[in-house]
Amino acid sequence: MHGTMKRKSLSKTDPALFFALVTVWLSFAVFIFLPLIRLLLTTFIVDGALSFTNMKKVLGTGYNIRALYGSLILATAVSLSGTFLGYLFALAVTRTNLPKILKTLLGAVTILPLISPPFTSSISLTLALGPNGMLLKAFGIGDFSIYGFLGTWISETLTYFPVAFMVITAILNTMSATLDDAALCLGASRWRMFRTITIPLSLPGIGNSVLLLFGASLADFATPLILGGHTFPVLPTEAYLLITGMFDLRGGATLSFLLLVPALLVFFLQRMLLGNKSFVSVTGKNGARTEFARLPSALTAFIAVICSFLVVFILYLYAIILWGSFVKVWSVNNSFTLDHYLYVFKHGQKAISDTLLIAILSTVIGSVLAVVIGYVAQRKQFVGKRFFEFSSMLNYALPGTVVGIAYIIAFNQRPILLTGTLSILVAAYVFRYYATGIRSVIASLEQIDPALEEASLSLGASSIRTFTHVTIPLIIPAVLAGMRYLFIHCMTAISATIFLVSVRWTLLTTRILESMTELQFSQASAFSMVLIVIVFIADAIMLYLMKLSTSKFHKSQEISYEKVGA
Amino acid sequence: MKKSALELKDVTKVFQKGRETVRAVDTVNLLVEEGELVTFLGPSGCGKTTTLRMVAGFELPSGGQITIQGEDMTNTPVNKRGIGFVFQNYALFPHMSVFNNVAYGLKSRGEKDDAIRPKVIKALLLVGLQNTENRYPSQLSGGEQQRVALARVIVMEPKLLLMDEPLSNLDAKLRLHMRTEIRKLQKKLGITCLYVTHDQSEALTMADRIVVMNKGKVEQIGTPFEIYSNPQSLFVADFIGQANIVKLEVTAIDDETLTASVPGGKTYAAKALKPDKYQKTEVIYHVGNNAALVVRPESIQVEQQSSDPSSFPAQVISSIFVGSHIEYELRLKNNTEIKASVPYLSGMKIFEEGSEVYALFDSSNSAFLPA
Amino acid sequence: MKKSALELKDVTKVFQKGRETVRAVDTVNLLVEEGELVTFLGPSGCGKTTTLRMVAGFELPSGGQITIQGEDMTNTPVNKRGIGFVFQNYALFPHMSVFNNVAYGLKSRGEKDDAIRPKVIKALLLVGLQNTENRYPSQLSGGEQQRVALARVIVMEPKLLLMDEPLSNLDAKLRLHMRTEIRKLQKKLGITCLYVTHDQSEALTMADRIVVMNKGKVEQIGTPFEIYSNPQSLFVADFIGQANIVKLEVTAIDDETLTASVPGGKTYAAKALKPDKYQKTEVIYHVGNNAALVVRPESIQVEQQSSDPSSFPAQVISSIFVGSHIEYELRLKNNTEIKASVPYLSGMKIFEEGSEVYALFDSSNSAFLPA
Amino acid sequence: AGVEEAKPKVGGTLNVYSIMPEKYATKIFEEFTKETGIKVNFVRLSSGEALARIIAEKANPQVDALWGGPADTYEAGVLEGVFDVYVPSEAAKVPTQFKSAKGYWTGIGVIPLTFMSNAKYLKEKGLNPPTSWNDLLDPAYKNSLQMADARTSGTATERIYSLVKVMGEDEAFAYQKKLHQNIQLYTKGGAGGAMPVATGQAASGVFYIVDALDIQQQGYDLVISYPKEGVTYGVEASGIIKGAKNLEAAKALMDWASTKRLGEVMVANLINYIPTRPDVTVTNPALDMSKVKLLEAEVAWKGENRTRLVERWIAEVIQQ
Ligand SMILES: Nc1ncnc2c1ncn2[C@@H]1O[C@H](COP(=O)(O)OP(=O)(O)OP(=O)(O)O)[C@@H](O)[C@H]1O
Ligand SMILES: Nc1ncnc2c1ncn2[C@@H]1O[C@H](COP(=O)(O)OP(=O)(O)OP(=O)(O)O)[C@@H](O)[C@H]1O
Ligand SMILES: [Mg+2]
Ligand SMILES: [Mg+2]
Repeated sequence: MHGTMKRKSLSKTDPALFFALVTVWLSFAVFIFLPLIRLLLTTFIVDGALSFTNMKKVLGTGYNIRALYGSLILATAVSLSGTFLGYLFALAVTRTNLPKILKTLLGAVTILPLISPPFTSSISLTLALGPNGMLLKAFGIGDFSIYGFLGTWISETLTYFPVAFMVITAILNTMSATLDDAALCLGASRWRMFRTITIPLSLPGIGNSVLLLFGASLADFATPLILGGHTFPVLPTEAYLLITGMFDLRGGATLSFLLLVPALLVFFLQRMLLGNKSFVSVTGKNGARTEFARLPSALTAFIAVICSFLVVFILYLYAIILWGSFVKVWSVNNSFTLDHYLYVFKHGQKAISDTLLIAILSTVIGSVLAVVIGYVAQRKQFVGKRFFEFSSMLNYALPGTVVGIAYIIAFNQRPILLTGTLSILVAAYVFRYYATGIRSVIASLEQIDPALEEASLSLGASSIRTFTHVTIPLIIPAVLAGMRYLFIHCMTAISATIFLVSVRWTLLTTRILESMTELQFSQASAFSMVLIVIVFIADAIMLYLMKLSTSKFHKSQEISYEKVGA
Repeated sequence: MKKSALELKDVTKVFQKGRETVRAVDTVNLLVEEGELVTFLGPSGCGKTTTLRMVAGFELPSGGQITIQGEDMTNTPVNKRGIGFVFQNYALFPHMSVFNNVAYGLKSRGEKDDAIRPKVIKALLLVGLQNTENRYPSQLSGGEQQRVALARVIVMEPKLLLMDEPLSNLDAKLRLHMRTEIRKLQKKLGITCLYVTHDQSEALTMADRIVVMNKGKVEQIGTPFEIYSNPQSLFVADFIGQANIVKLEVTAIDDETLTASVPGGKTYAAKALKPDKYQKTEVIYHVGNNAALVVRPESIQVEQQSSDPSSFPAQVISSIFVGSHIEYELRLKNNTEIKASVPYLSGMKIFEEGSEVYALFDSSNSAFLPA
Repeated sequence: MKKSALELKDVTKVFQKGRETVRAVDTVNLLVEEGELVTFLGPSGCGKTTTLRMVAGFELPSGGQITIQGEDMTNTPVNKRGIGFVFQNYALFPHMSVFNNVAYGLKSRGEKDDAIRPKVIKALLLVGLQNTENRYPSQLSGGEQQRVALARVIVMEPKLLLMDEPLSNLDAKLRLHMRTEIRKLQKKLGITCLYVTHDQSEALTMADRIVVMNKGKVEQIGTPFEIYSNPQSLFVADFIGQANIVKLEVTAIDDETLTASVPGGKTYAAKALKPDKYQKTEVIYHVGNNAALVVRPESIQVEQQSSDPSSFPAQVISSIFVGSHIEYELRLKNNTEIKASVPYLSGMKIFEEGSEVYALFDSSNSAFLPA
Repeated sequence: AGVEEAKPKVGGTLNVYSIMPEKYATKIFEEFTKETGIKVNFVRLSSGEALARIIAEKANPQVDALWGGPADTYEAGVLEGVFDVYVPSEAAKVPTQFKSAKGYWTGIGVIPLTFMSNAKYLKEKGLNPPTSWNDLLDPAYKNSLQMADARTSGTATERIYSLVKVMGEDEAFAYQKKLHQNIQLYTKGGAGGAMPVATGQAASGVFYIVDALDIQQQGYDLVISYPKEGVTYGVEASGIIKGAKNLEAAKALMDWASTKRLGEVMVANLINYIPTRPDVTVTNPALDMSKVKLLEAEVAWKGENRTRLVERWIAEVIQQ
């Protein structure tokens, strides 16, 4: 007998968790910390010595402080307005008795803004609401400047509310309807029920959506670049300008690191507000299957008005792009032509196939990682859990340009030589955009009673089997939301990849950007339309596959009693 | 005359799932008076919860009509019905503390915080849950959760209270206590009450009337005494208080009494019941045919020797001592197995497995029903 | 000698929530032999579920040690312990049909589909759920869900079976049936079983041994007979089978018998118990002090007149007829309220509220405990 | 034809970052490949992005050459040590102001600044096309000029150089502060304002001739005019990255770029740069600089003053 106390090691008690943690930490080390540390070193080590002169320099200018405030204000505004709109749309889809076809349409229109790269929608937005904009003219509104906070805010809200929509829809769908019954039965009005039951129970979705939108807006440099103008500076744009305009990588990186502070703050704020409440409404003791209670009529009307307005507006913006893709020269020669599409298919083929390949790879890898990370972070107890969770979000909260540059610096040397390869693009996408997947998985898990997993374990299922057969099917809407988002972003994102595309791998969005730079609005429109169509097809396939896999899971068993001699 | 608080007319609920159809509730008729407590008894899955859910308005009947307080309720929203519902699965709000769960209804009603606090505390005290108001449902034991569900509804003092097995997860002592408390409150406030329970003694002690359901249909409605001592069907007889059913050949029929031959014994006479569902003029017993003798285990004495000609010779299959009683399983000569529950008096002889004994049926507590 | 299947040593569980600390389970010690069925009885919230959850490994004890089959279980993952757990709240997989719920464990174990099907059907038949395999849990009634939860575990034939109120939502008949089925299966397969129930008759009839818990602590462990007839504390006496506790002044102490004065009567003698927790040499009864007389309602006879000097004069507070019995509430001269349950024999007189009567305690079924 | 004979086909591949728009670069490289057998893989990036990447990739260069883009980008790169010295075979025939003194880069085209205005807009407001820098200060242009942002765009720095050359530095900034009142938006790219001007969102702007001509040639109703005070011009350059993996091929490109052939290709393909080789005949009258007052601004001077001028611009113009 040994005198030592028996210490339980994770590798023994939960080998699957141990394995998952080791794998994920390793991947964090390589794809998140290594680039960041390399960039930090580049930023703060000057001539072999630690130096904060950069810090002093960039913070010394009042303009950058204004940019910090700008970023905070914008991110706050966008996260609130985007979540609000996303919530309304999610309610429309989950809590109203709209015909199914309309709901599908609503869902489809909603992801439009997410699909197009920011600059295309920004362009059509300026055509509509910019100086001499078509909509402004149509309504006779004169002095309205879209450039500045307002335009940036509108455009980012439009771009990011679909994220909120997806995350929140997943939550609203899994909530237990018996609680609605209980509230009504206790005499609550529909309003009160909505206020005290529906909203609080969707808090995990709301909280995570706010977190996601805050991060997204914080890191977005493209929209403010086009719409912010000089009156409304924000940090990522300033960082981008410093790096690409002033060739001041250190200054730019310093500014970007500044962004981590608010991101961290919001992350912990969100944890604090939601952390110790229980939202479990999916338990293994089922109430009768029941419908969700209807929303108050006034709210339904409000939702209907806002949603229709927004849908029409979005459709209008994309109609401009659609139209642009079919006319010879935008607003000069409006005769119909397919030239731009021919051009796209002739010169854009490689970009399309490259993008698709990268997107599919990233979606698969990213979704698996997101689900694992989300699950581990929500369900398991281990040392450094908060740090783990926050680490996973780091790349998301940093401006893409900075991540892109960090990747080049980190992966352009042995032992990890990745520049110019497919892997670097996939890694950049995965570790940047799987955040939505992680957050929606976490939000979803908060609703589900851990007893279901305990039941599975006690029935002898391994933790992996429990995960695949019990957990995943229960959170599939959230996983799906994450996958769709990841896929769409892989198809459309640009900020990080502008530094990562190479002579061998090129992307559709860089082609669109290029068309814009070359003043080929029509070509850019055609590219955008093709992109939209591809995403819709892929989205449909994903939905179909998901249905297939879950229905196989649910396939009913035909039983004959005679056979068993009953 | 008391007003009718609730009326169910031919209420039916059919669940459709693909090809499968489940008739969960089948043409149920019921009239409940104001202030009455009606318990629902019946095997698992017989449609009790579904009936309650339809009354509450969570479920739309597939057929029939439900009238509350004289008004057709079909168009009244759930929250305007003044109904209290204790859910079988509790349906506690997971994001609210115990206090807020219980206060929820009062707040909805717009009561002041000052007025709410003492009421909530009182309700929690009533269910024995002082000092838990700051906990969340996930931090409570099963029985504690159930009590919160109860308190949440009781605090509202609703006019119509629907309770779906509200005490199933409580220990016997607490259950007894809660029973009396519920009954007291209900009587004091004149609450009309539908009460689903699986505990027969609960049903028998609490109810003004009992509804016995089976496979979606009502088998019998009556006072506890009626149900217990005057079962209208073999199902009820068997289900309530576990009657023994012994099929015997009828040898004589006389007005209200029926005589049948005892296997291995002589004859046995007991009153012959005529369930309501039979027409007045219908002849339901025939000499030479079988009739079912219904007798409760407590109405059977087990003796070593008996001179009583109407006693049933039997063999002991098993005997279990359960504190206050001895539970016998006996096999009659016609192979019918019956149970007897004999109060244990100290020093009493407990017959062992295999002993040959005589079972004496208490004829005033036994009756014939059509077989 | 039988092997020990499960051993709890000083097992403790403390829940911490902010400033509040809940000692849910407090230094529990228990040794369960292989094939034994041990029931846990205790008031709601006394720590039964928590204890079971720790044995299953869902919860880590805050202190103490749990040994299964002679092995320290700390390092064994839940799914490798070969346990079955019936959850108090079922924990059915909402996304799986009944069939898949029940088949889940077998599939996890890697059994062939051909082998799984008959087993699942057999298990469903056992719990009386034929023809529901294609339904989803939300399409089942409460009791049906509970039976699925039971079938899901039974089909696995685990070595150690933990059941948390597995029959609480079933009707009396079905419950009785399930009891015997569980017991049969458990005996046949030699399954070791921890069984939480609130139904005392369930505990008394099924258990090899009973653990009575209160506020996280074990009050007494013993066979049903021991627990019932030899309660080691007033709590147990009161909790199990609802004993009456009458505090009387001790007038004489004699070896194992104690005599006390009866208010309004003479004296009463009964055996004096000495709970294990007291030291052998400790004197626990004193002449002139109070001792608590414990007597079960069934051991009390109620008579109009009594010449027995040790009978207790009393007044009837209430009398309820519950089919086979009459339940009396009586007030003794020292204002103690007691309950008497008198078997009803036809023609028996039922005393009305306010009647002055005599209560005769069966001295062989009553005993003194330290007050 | 003599060129082809002089340089035998080299073959192999060449990786390039092109700052020159893709549609131009494609045509030029096609021709180059035809003549040398060297396959060119390239990615188009904006000047800032290209340089940032080249610097970040310094340890292990991913490309061999940088193609196009303003000469001052190259000067900035030289300071970071990312370019290699290479003097192409016919470099002697390129005027000295169009190439690096130390041989780090060689000019391939020249592009003067110009004003471009929306004709319809001018007509509606009754304005004449601006012919002086001061015309742009007209309140009629209030909130309707789009110009490039000095922090990202070479076009914008060129504008500042022009102004400094025209009116001296302090005057130039005083002017820009006034001009700022009329600015609707500073665009990220040099050509960013072209489309808005073309579609009538904005009235006018200052662009490189290459962008102005490009959009005009698409058919938009635009007026191109020059300020009488004069403009400076940008030099589009090319250079070899230090550590190039296909050094020979890169040298071949540089050599080819310094010949007359490149100029001819540009002229033939309507690529609106003025070739650096004076001996190439330009056919487009818009590229005829004889009536335009071109101001000299040395690349070295630009390189030395760029950061300072941009920072001053940020401090005094943007943040006012
Ligand atoms: N997560 C928790 N946090 C705080 N207290 C808890 C938590 N879980 C349980 N408790 C408390 O621990 C005590 C024991 O709970 P447990 O569930 O074991 O009771 P139980 O004996 O199963 O009761 P019941 O018969 O009502 O199911 C209860 O008082 C309960 O409120
Ligand atoms: N949504 C549904 N779809 C199909 N069948 C259903 C559905 N809900 C209930 N049922 C069936 O209807 C019948 C009645 O269910 P109900 O819940 O009313 O039973 P119950 O009497 O409350 O039973 P228990 O005592 O077990 O709670 C059951 O057989 C159940 O399986
Ligand atoms: Mg039910
Ligand atoms: Mg429990």
